[in-house]
Amino acid sequence: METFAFYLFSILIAGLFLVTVLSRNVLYAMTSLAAGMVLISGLFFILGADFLGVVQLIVYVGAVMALYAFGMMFFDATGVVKERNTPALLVFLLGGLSAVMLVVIFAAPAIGSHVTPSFRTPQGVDNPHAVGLVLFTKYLVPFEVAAVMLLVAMIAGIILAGKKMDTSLSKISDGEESQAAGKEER
Amino acid sequence: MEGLVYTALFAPLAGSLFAALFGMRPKTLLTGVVTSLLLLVSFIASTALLWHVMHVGPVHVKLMDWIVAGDMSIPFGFNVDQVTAVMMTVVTLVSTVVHIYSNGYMEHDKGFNRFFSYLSAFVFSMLVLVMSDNFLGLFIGWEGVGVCSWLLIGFWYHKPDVTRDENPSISPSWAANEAFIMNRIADLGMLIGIFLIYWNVGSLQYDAVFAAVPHLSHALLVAIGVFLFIGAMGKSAQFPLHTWLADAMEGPTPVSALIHAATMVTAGVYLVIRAHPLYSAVPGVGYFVAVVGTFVAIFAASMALVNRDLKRIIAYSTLSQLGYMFAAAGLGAYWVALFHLAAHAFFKALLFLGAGNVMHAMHDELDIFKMGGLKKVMKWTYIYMGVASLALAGIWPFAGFYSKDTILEVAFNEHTYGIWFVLWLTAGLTAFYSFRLVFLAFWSDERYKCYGFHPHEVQRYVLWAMFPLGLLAVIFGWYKEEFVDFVTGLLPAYEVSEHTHHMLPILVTVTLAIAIGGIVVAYVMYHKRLKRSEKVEASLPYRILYNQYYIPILYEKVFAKPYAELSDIAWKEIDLQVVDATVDGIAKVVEESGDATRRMQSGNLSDYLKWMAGGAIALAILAVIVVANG
Amino acid sequence: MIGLSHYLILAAILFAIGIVGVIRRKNLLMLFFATEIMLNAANIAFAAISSYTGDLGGQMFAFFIIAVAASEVAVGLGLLILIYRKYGTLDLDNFTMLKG
Amino acid sequence: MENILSVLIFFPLVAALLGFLVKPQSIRAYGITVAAIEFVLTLWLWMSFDASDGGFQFIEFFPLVSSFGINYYLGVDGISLFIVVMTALMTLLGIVTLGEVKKLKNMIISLLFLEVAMVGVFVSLDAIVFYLFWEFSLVPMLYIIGYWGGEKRLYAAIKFFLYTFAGSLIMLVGMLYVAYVYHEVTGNWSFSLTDWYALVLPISVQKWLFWAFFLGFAIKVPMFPFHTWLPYAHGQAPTIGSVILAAVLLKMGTYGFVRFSLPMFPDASVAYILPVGVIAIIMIIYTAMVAYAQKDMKQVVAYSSISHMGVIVLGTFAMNPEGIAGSVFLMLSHGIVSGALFLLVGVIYDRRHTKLMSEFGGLAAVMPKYALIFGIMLMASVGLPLTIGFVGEYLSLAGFFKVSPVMTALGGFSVILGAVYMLSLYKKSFFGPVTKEENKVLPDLNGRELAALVPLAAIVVWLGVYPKPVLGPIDTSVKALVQFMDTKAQTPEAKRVIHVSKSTKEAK
Amino acid sequence: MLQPISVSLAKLNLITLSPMLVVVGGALLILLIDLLKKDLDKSLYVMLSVLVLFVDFGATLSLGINERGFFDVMLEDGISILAQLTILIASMLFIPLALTSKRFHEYSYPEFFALFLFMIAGFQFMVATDNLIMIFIGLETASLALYTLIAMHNTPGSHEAAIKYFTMGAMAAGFFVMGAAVVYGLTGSVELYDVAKVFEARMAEPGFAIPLIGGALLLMVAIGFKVSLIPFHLWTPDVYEGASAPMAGYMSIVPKITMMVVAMRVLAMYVDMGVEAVRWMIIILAVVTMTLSNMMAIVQEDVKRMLAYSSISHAGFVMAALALDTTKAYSSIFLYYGLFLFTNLGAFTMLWITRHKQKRYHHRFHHPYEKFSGLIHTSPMGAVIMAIFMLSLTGVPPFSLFWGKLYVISATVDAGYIWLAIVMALNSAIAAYYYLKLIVYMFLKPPVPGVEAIAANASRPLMVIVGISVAVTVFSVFVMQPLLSYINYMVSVSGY
Repeated sequence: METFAFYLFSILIAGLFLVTVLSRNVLYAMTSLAAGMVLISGLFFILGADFLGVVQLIVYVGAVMALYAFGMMFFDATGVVKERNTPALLVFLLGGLSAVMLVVIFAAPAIGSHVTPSFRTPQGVDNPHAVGLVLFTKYLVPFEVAAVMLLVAMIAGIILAGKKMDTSLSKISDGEESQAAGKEER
Repeated sequence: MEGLVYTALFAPLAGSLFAALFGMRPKTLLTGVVTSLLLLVSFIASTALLWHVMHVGPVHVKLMDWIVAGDMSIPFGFNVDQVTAVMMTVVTLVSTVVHIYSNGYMEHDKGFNRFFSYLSAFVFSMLVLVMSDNFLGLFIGWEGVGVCSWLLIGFWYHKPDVTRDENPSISPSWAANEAFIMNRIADLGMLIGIFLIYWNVGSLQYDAVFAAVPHLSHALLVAIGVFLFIGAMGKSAQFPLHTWLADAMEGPTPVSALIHAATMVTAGVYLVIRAHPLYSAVPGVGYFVAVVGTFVAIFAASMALVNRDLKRIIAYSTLSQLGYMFAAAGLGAYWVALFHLAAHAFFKALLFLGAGNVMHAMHDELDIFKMGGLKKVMKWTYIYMGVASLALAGIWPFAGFYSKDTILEVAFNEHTYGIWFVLWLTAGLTAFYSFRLVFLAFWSDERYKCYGFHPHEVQRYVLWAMFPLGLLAVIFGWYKEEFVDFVTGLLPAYEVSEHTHHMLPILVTVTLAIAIGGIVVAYVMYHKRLKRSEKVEASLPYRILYNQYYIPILYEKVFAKPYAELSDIAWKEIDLQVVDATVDGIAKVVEESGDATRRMQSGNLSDYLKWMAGGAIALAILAVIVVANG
Repeated sequence: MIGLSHYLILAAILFAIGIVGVIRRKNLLMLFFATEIMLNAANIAFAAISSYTGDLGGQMFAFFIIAVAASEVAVGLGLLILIYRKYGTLDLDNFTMLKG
Repeated sequence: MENILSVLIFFPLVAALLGFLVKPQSIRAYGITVAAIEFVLTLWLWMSFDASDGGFQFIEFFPLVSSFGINYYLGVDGISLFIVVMTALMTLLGIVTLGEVKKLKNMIISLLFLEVAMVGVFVSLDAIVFYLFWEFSLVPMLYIIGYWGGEKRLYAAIKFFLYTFAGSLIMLVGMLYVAYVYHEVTGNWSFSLTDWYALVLPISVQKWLFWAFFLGFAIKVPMFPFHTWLPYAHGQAPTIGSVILAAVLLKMGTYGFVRFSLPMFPDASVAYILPVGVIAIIMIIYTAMVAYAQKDMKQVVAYSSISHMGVIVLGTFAMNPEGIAGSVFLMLSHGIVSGALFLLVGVIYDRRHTKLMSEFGGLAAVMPKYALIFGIMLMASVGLPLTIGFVGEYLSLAGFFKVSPVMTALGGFSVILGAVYMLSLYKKSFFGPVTKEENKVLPDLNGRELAALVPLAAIVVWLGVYPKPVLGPIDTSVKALVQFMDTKAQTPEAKRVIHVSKSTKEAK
Repeated sequence: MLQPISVSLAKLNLITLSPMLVVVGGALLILLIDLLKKDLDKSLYVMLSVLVLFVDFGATLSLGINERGFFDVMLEDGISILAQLTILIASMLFIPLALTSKRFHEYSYPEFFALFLFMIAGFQFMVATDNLIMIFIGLETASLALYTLIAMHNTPGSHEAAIKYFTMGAMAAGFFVMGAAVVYGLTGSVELYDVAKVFEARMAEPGFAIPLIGGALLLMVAIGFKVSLIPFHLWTPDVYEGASAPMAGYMSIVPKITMMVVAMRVLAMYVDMGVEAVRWMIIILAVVTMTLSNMMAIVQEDVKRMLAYSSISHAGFVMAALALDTTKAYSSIFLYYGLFLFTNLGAFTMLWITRHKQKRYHHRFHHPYEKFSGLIHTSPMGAVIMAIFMLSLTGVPPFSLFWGKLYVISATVDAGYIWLAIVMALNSAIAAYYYLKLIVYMFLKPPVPGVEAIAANASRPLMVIVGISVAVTVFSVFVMQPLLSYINYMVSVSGY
């Protein structure tokens, strides 16, 4: 069962992501990305990382995809985008070689074997509990820093998307440099 | 005695510096007078020293240390022994005469003051050369006379370069440079000789060196002897470094008399005489010296046979006589060489000064074909030159007879009959060309009139100044015995063998015969009028002799020109095209690599991302390589 | 039974797909999709290792990666909006002023 | 005054900084005064120098970076003393002769900075401090060449800077390696030369270090084939730049050989006599030929510098007191003579704005004083006895003769070829008729030029006749150096070649 | 069943967090002030930021060395403190560059200063830990803030720069986490002290080398991106050009020293264990970086862009020290960056002072070489000061960077990599060319006719900053001894 689910999910995820990276249509790309994310959360559930699965669903499918969707609408990019894509040969050469490299690295049997866990998953405790336990002790500081990071991201988003960026003080001449005020160069 | 030594040595220097003070001013008679007087002082001091050496013994003084480094300690030390005393006396005497003579000769020259400054400086250098008590001190004088000679040959530096056909010496400045550079070539040899001495003896003092001669290996002595002789060859213009001497006649005639006849050119002979303990130890080298000398004697005489240039003829004769001296010195008869040196100084200086008178009269015309019959207007000059020529030709009882004859005896005595024969033959040639000159200039038809010259005799005091030389040219030979007694205090006495002694009357007769024969031929050919034969002048031997065996042209073609071309190649083809271009090439490669690599910075983000992925792959490949190579 | 390697290879392949997307896309929005794929690939790897070794650290890492991804999206979209408003395009071929 | 060396370094430095505040119209007087005071100070240094002591004197020691062994460590011995004096002298005379140039103030200040660096190089006994001054000297020189130079001044200036900079960086690596070895052996860091001297390095290490240092020094000297920056630098530099460059900066290279290579790597130095000697001979002969081919007076003098530096290198590698003392003396004499020659070329350039020999001819008649002084310098340059040029050249060649007679004979071509190009220069410019109309009215040397040139001519003759006051202290120090090298040498070859003078042996 | 967890506050060692808390608090304070009162002048925020950083500096100084805190996530060892001090000094000196006489867009936001402080907090977290998660979070916090700060300059160039930096940063983040995944998979831990132990133990296992090196490789891509090693450097010149001069100067120091510390923790671990492949990867990257970037710098037409390549080259130079695995080498990194800080600060401040709003000299560049032509005539002091910075960058003694170079090369020589030392030396010589180019323009070329005052953006604070830079650059030799012994001490107590 698990095997079947894995392969199904794997193939689906890979396929969907391939659509994401190859499709010319933004909508398809985004949809398949979202679908892939959902399926990944499925993988997480299979792996017993329930908390992670949920977070994946909420954050990715919920927040991230919603953001992208808004962005897409803003960019008026619902249809097919025209791209002057890189020659396929180069892309697949680089992609293929990196795939080979990564697979060689990750397929090493040494990974995950003979490993003593530093935070052993406690027996008889469900995953969110266990995660919470570690997150709010050991990883409290990173957690708080992540909060700062999100704050930074928020401020950044607000500033960058804000109206105030429309005119650039860096280009408006002040005082003695009064000519050619505020002309955009591009 | 020390005072005398320094007086003799530094009086000319003082004169030179005094004259130099006025060097850039218009003519001041004072300079001529003062330098001449100081030279006279020097001459008197030298004579006193000669007397002192004769009756008391050699003098040795040390002024101060010069170069002291490592084990090398070179002082300014001066040694007046028999040889030096003779040299000093000869040098100062001729110099004094020439100085006084120059007062008249240079009367109208713009560089009058300068001339005396140089001339006195030369005398000082020459005195350093002969008085020094070590080889490096000798080298100071050696180079010093070289520079003074350079200055004086190029005295009329303003003359432009002309073609070799117009003037074989091209220009005074050219001749000066040629002389200096030729001498430098020889000086390198001399320096090497000095180095050899230093590193094997540990000192350059004559006494130390000669004391060490018995302890040195034969090969080393040969090397030292040869290298020192190379130095001597330059100064004394021995073949193949002889070409500069004839060209040096571009200088004012008093200079030719003093430097290029009487004194400087004999420095090489002096060196061999001075280093006689060394040359005595290696007779092979001595023989080589003699052979070179003999060769030069006839070689130079042959060139004098056909030349038309008054001074050049005398210059070749000087060369030839230097050959005689080397022959004598090389064969071990050092005192004979010195004797001939002194005698030659007197009569040759006289000859040159006479030639100067002629030039003066002829407005610097030197072509003897354009003269003739001058004895009418220049009686005294004619007499002087006649006497000098007789001495040069070796006619009894003039000075040249005694000295030259002795050389021939020595050659005979050493059983080097080849040398004897050549020298004997040369004696004939000498007589011929000397009197060819005399007859063409003073007898025969008055050709100068066609060219519009108005010759006249020179000032009275100039003629008087020449008198001591004229006197000595006649009587110096009579004091041979005294001379021998004196110098053999230092130099080895040379005794001819019994057999030679018996042969003497015959030898003398034979020698006199050929000399007189030469004069007679000249008389027959030239005493009436100048006879020129187109055919003879067009013949190959004549042209070879007239063009100095084509040696100057050869030198120019083989050395000077290729050197200039090679230098040009070294600069333009190698230095700029190879060495510098390599450096610039590296810089260019770097810069072009910059231009090439900056293309990866295409500005396109997509490319950047590709590079990043590619970079990761490249790193992986690198890792594989490193791991594979262990 | 599925081995850990299976998951890891999946992660590797997904990452490679992400790389392909990143180097292929010229539209910045779609390029950002591909970066999400890359981060997700890592998430799978962490979750899988975590699960197979019984260690929670991996899940922590994955959790933080998700947070980072979210933040990146926020900043990234902000940037995209900015440049879209200014220049009306998201095609990165149009942003090649800075080069050399 | 115990700390006179610091005064010598910092006086011009402070003066240069204060110079910024001096008004341009008075800057010449300021410059001359400062340089004169500095020169007087160096004379004082000479007077208070103990000539009988071969070691370092006036030592100053002050830790800078003690944990890394970098110290402000100064001292002079007979070898460096006179180069310092010469540096101050040439700077003074250079400033005296400065014509009307643009931005005179900047020039004076640059020169004072340059003087700091030059004096610093020769008095520092710490490798890093030495390197500091060594590199810093490039900067003012860059400015001088690049701003006041001729047509291609930028190219010349950059080439000069980069070339020497590259070489000295390799040398720096070598220095760091020596320090590392010192640290390995003793456990302490030190860049003090006196500490390094005590270090006996393995032969193989010596060998590569020798080349590392060699590269730095050889480019500075400059030795063939690293010499091509020099003609450009000289050709483009203003007169003062050439004077300083030829007189002092080039000496840094040969001084480096004496100060670093010989005592630190005696075995390697001996082992590489052949290649170095061959390079030196190439320098002597080849560069003399190139000099002969030049059309530009200044280039002749520039190439002649390279040729003479070849003799200095030969003397340095003679490995006996005669040769090394000779080479040190030759450094001084070449500094004075070539400096004077560049000044002289500058004189004519000021008047005619050309340096091509074909433009002149017959100058001896028009400018007799000029011709006289030029002639004296020319004779000194070709090494006439009783001029300063002879003593060093003779001793250098004599010293090297002990090592290799054949190579000395080849090196001796310097005597001949030097005469060839110098005399042909003199003939082309000074002899013959005055061909150019504008040359007929050239004024002779003026008071300022005479003020600079006459003392130089006097020195040329004085030290040629009586070199003892200078040669004596040099000899003492060099003897000590050779003695030291002999003690330190390991290979039998080195023991054989290094020749300690008898007097030293007896003293022992 | 879950056990209750009891954690003693003392054991948490909260003091280790204090520097970051200060700076985060300061950022929040700025945001708060902005909320309460709009339109306050930027000078207030600048000074507030400096004060906050000053307090932060004090807090960092007062930290005990080699203390861990908060479940061992925080690690305040010597190198961490050193790096934080460097970061703080740099930040304190760069932030006053906001006080220009001209207005620039970014400084009109109070948030700019908040973001700036958050960024510093991110950097501090990054260095004050050996936990890969923490490093990652800190890195992203700082980076996201940095991207925004660049974009806030609000010129076409800065937008493009931000986009490029951001996108490549995202990709690099992907590599980082993949690498971390490998490391985690091999050891079951993301804490480097643990990781090192497990690696030591498992080194001999067959087949271990591939993932071991592979992980390092992936991490190296991310590190290489941040410290701008070729070929991961491509963002650098563009971003430097697009960003404002203070930002560019800041980027040439702070993110790099931060990432260097990470590299010391991560890559040096491999080198220390004797993984030759990693050592060689570092060396080759370093050599390629310094060489190629030098060559590219030679052909630049813009001073700022040239300085971008120059800082790439310097990064490569320092990176080489990382492969040596000696205390001296690690110390040299800090020494180098400490000295580089002042020189680059000065150089970029000079550029900033000469900044006009319009591109007057070139259609694309703000600071083409021509702009500085003949500066010695129009502004002698400026020319001399700029020349001092250029000479320092060249490595001409006695200016500061010479000592840095000296020490790095010395470390290289000590470690036996003489060829590498020679490559470094030759590269310094090549580099001299382009620094010299500016000097040539300033001193040796005539001024462009009709040029107006070049110091368009000058103000007193900027002058002060330049003054400080000059003072340190010139007199660095006198602080070398204390600096060196402090750095040496700090590095060696950290066990490097």
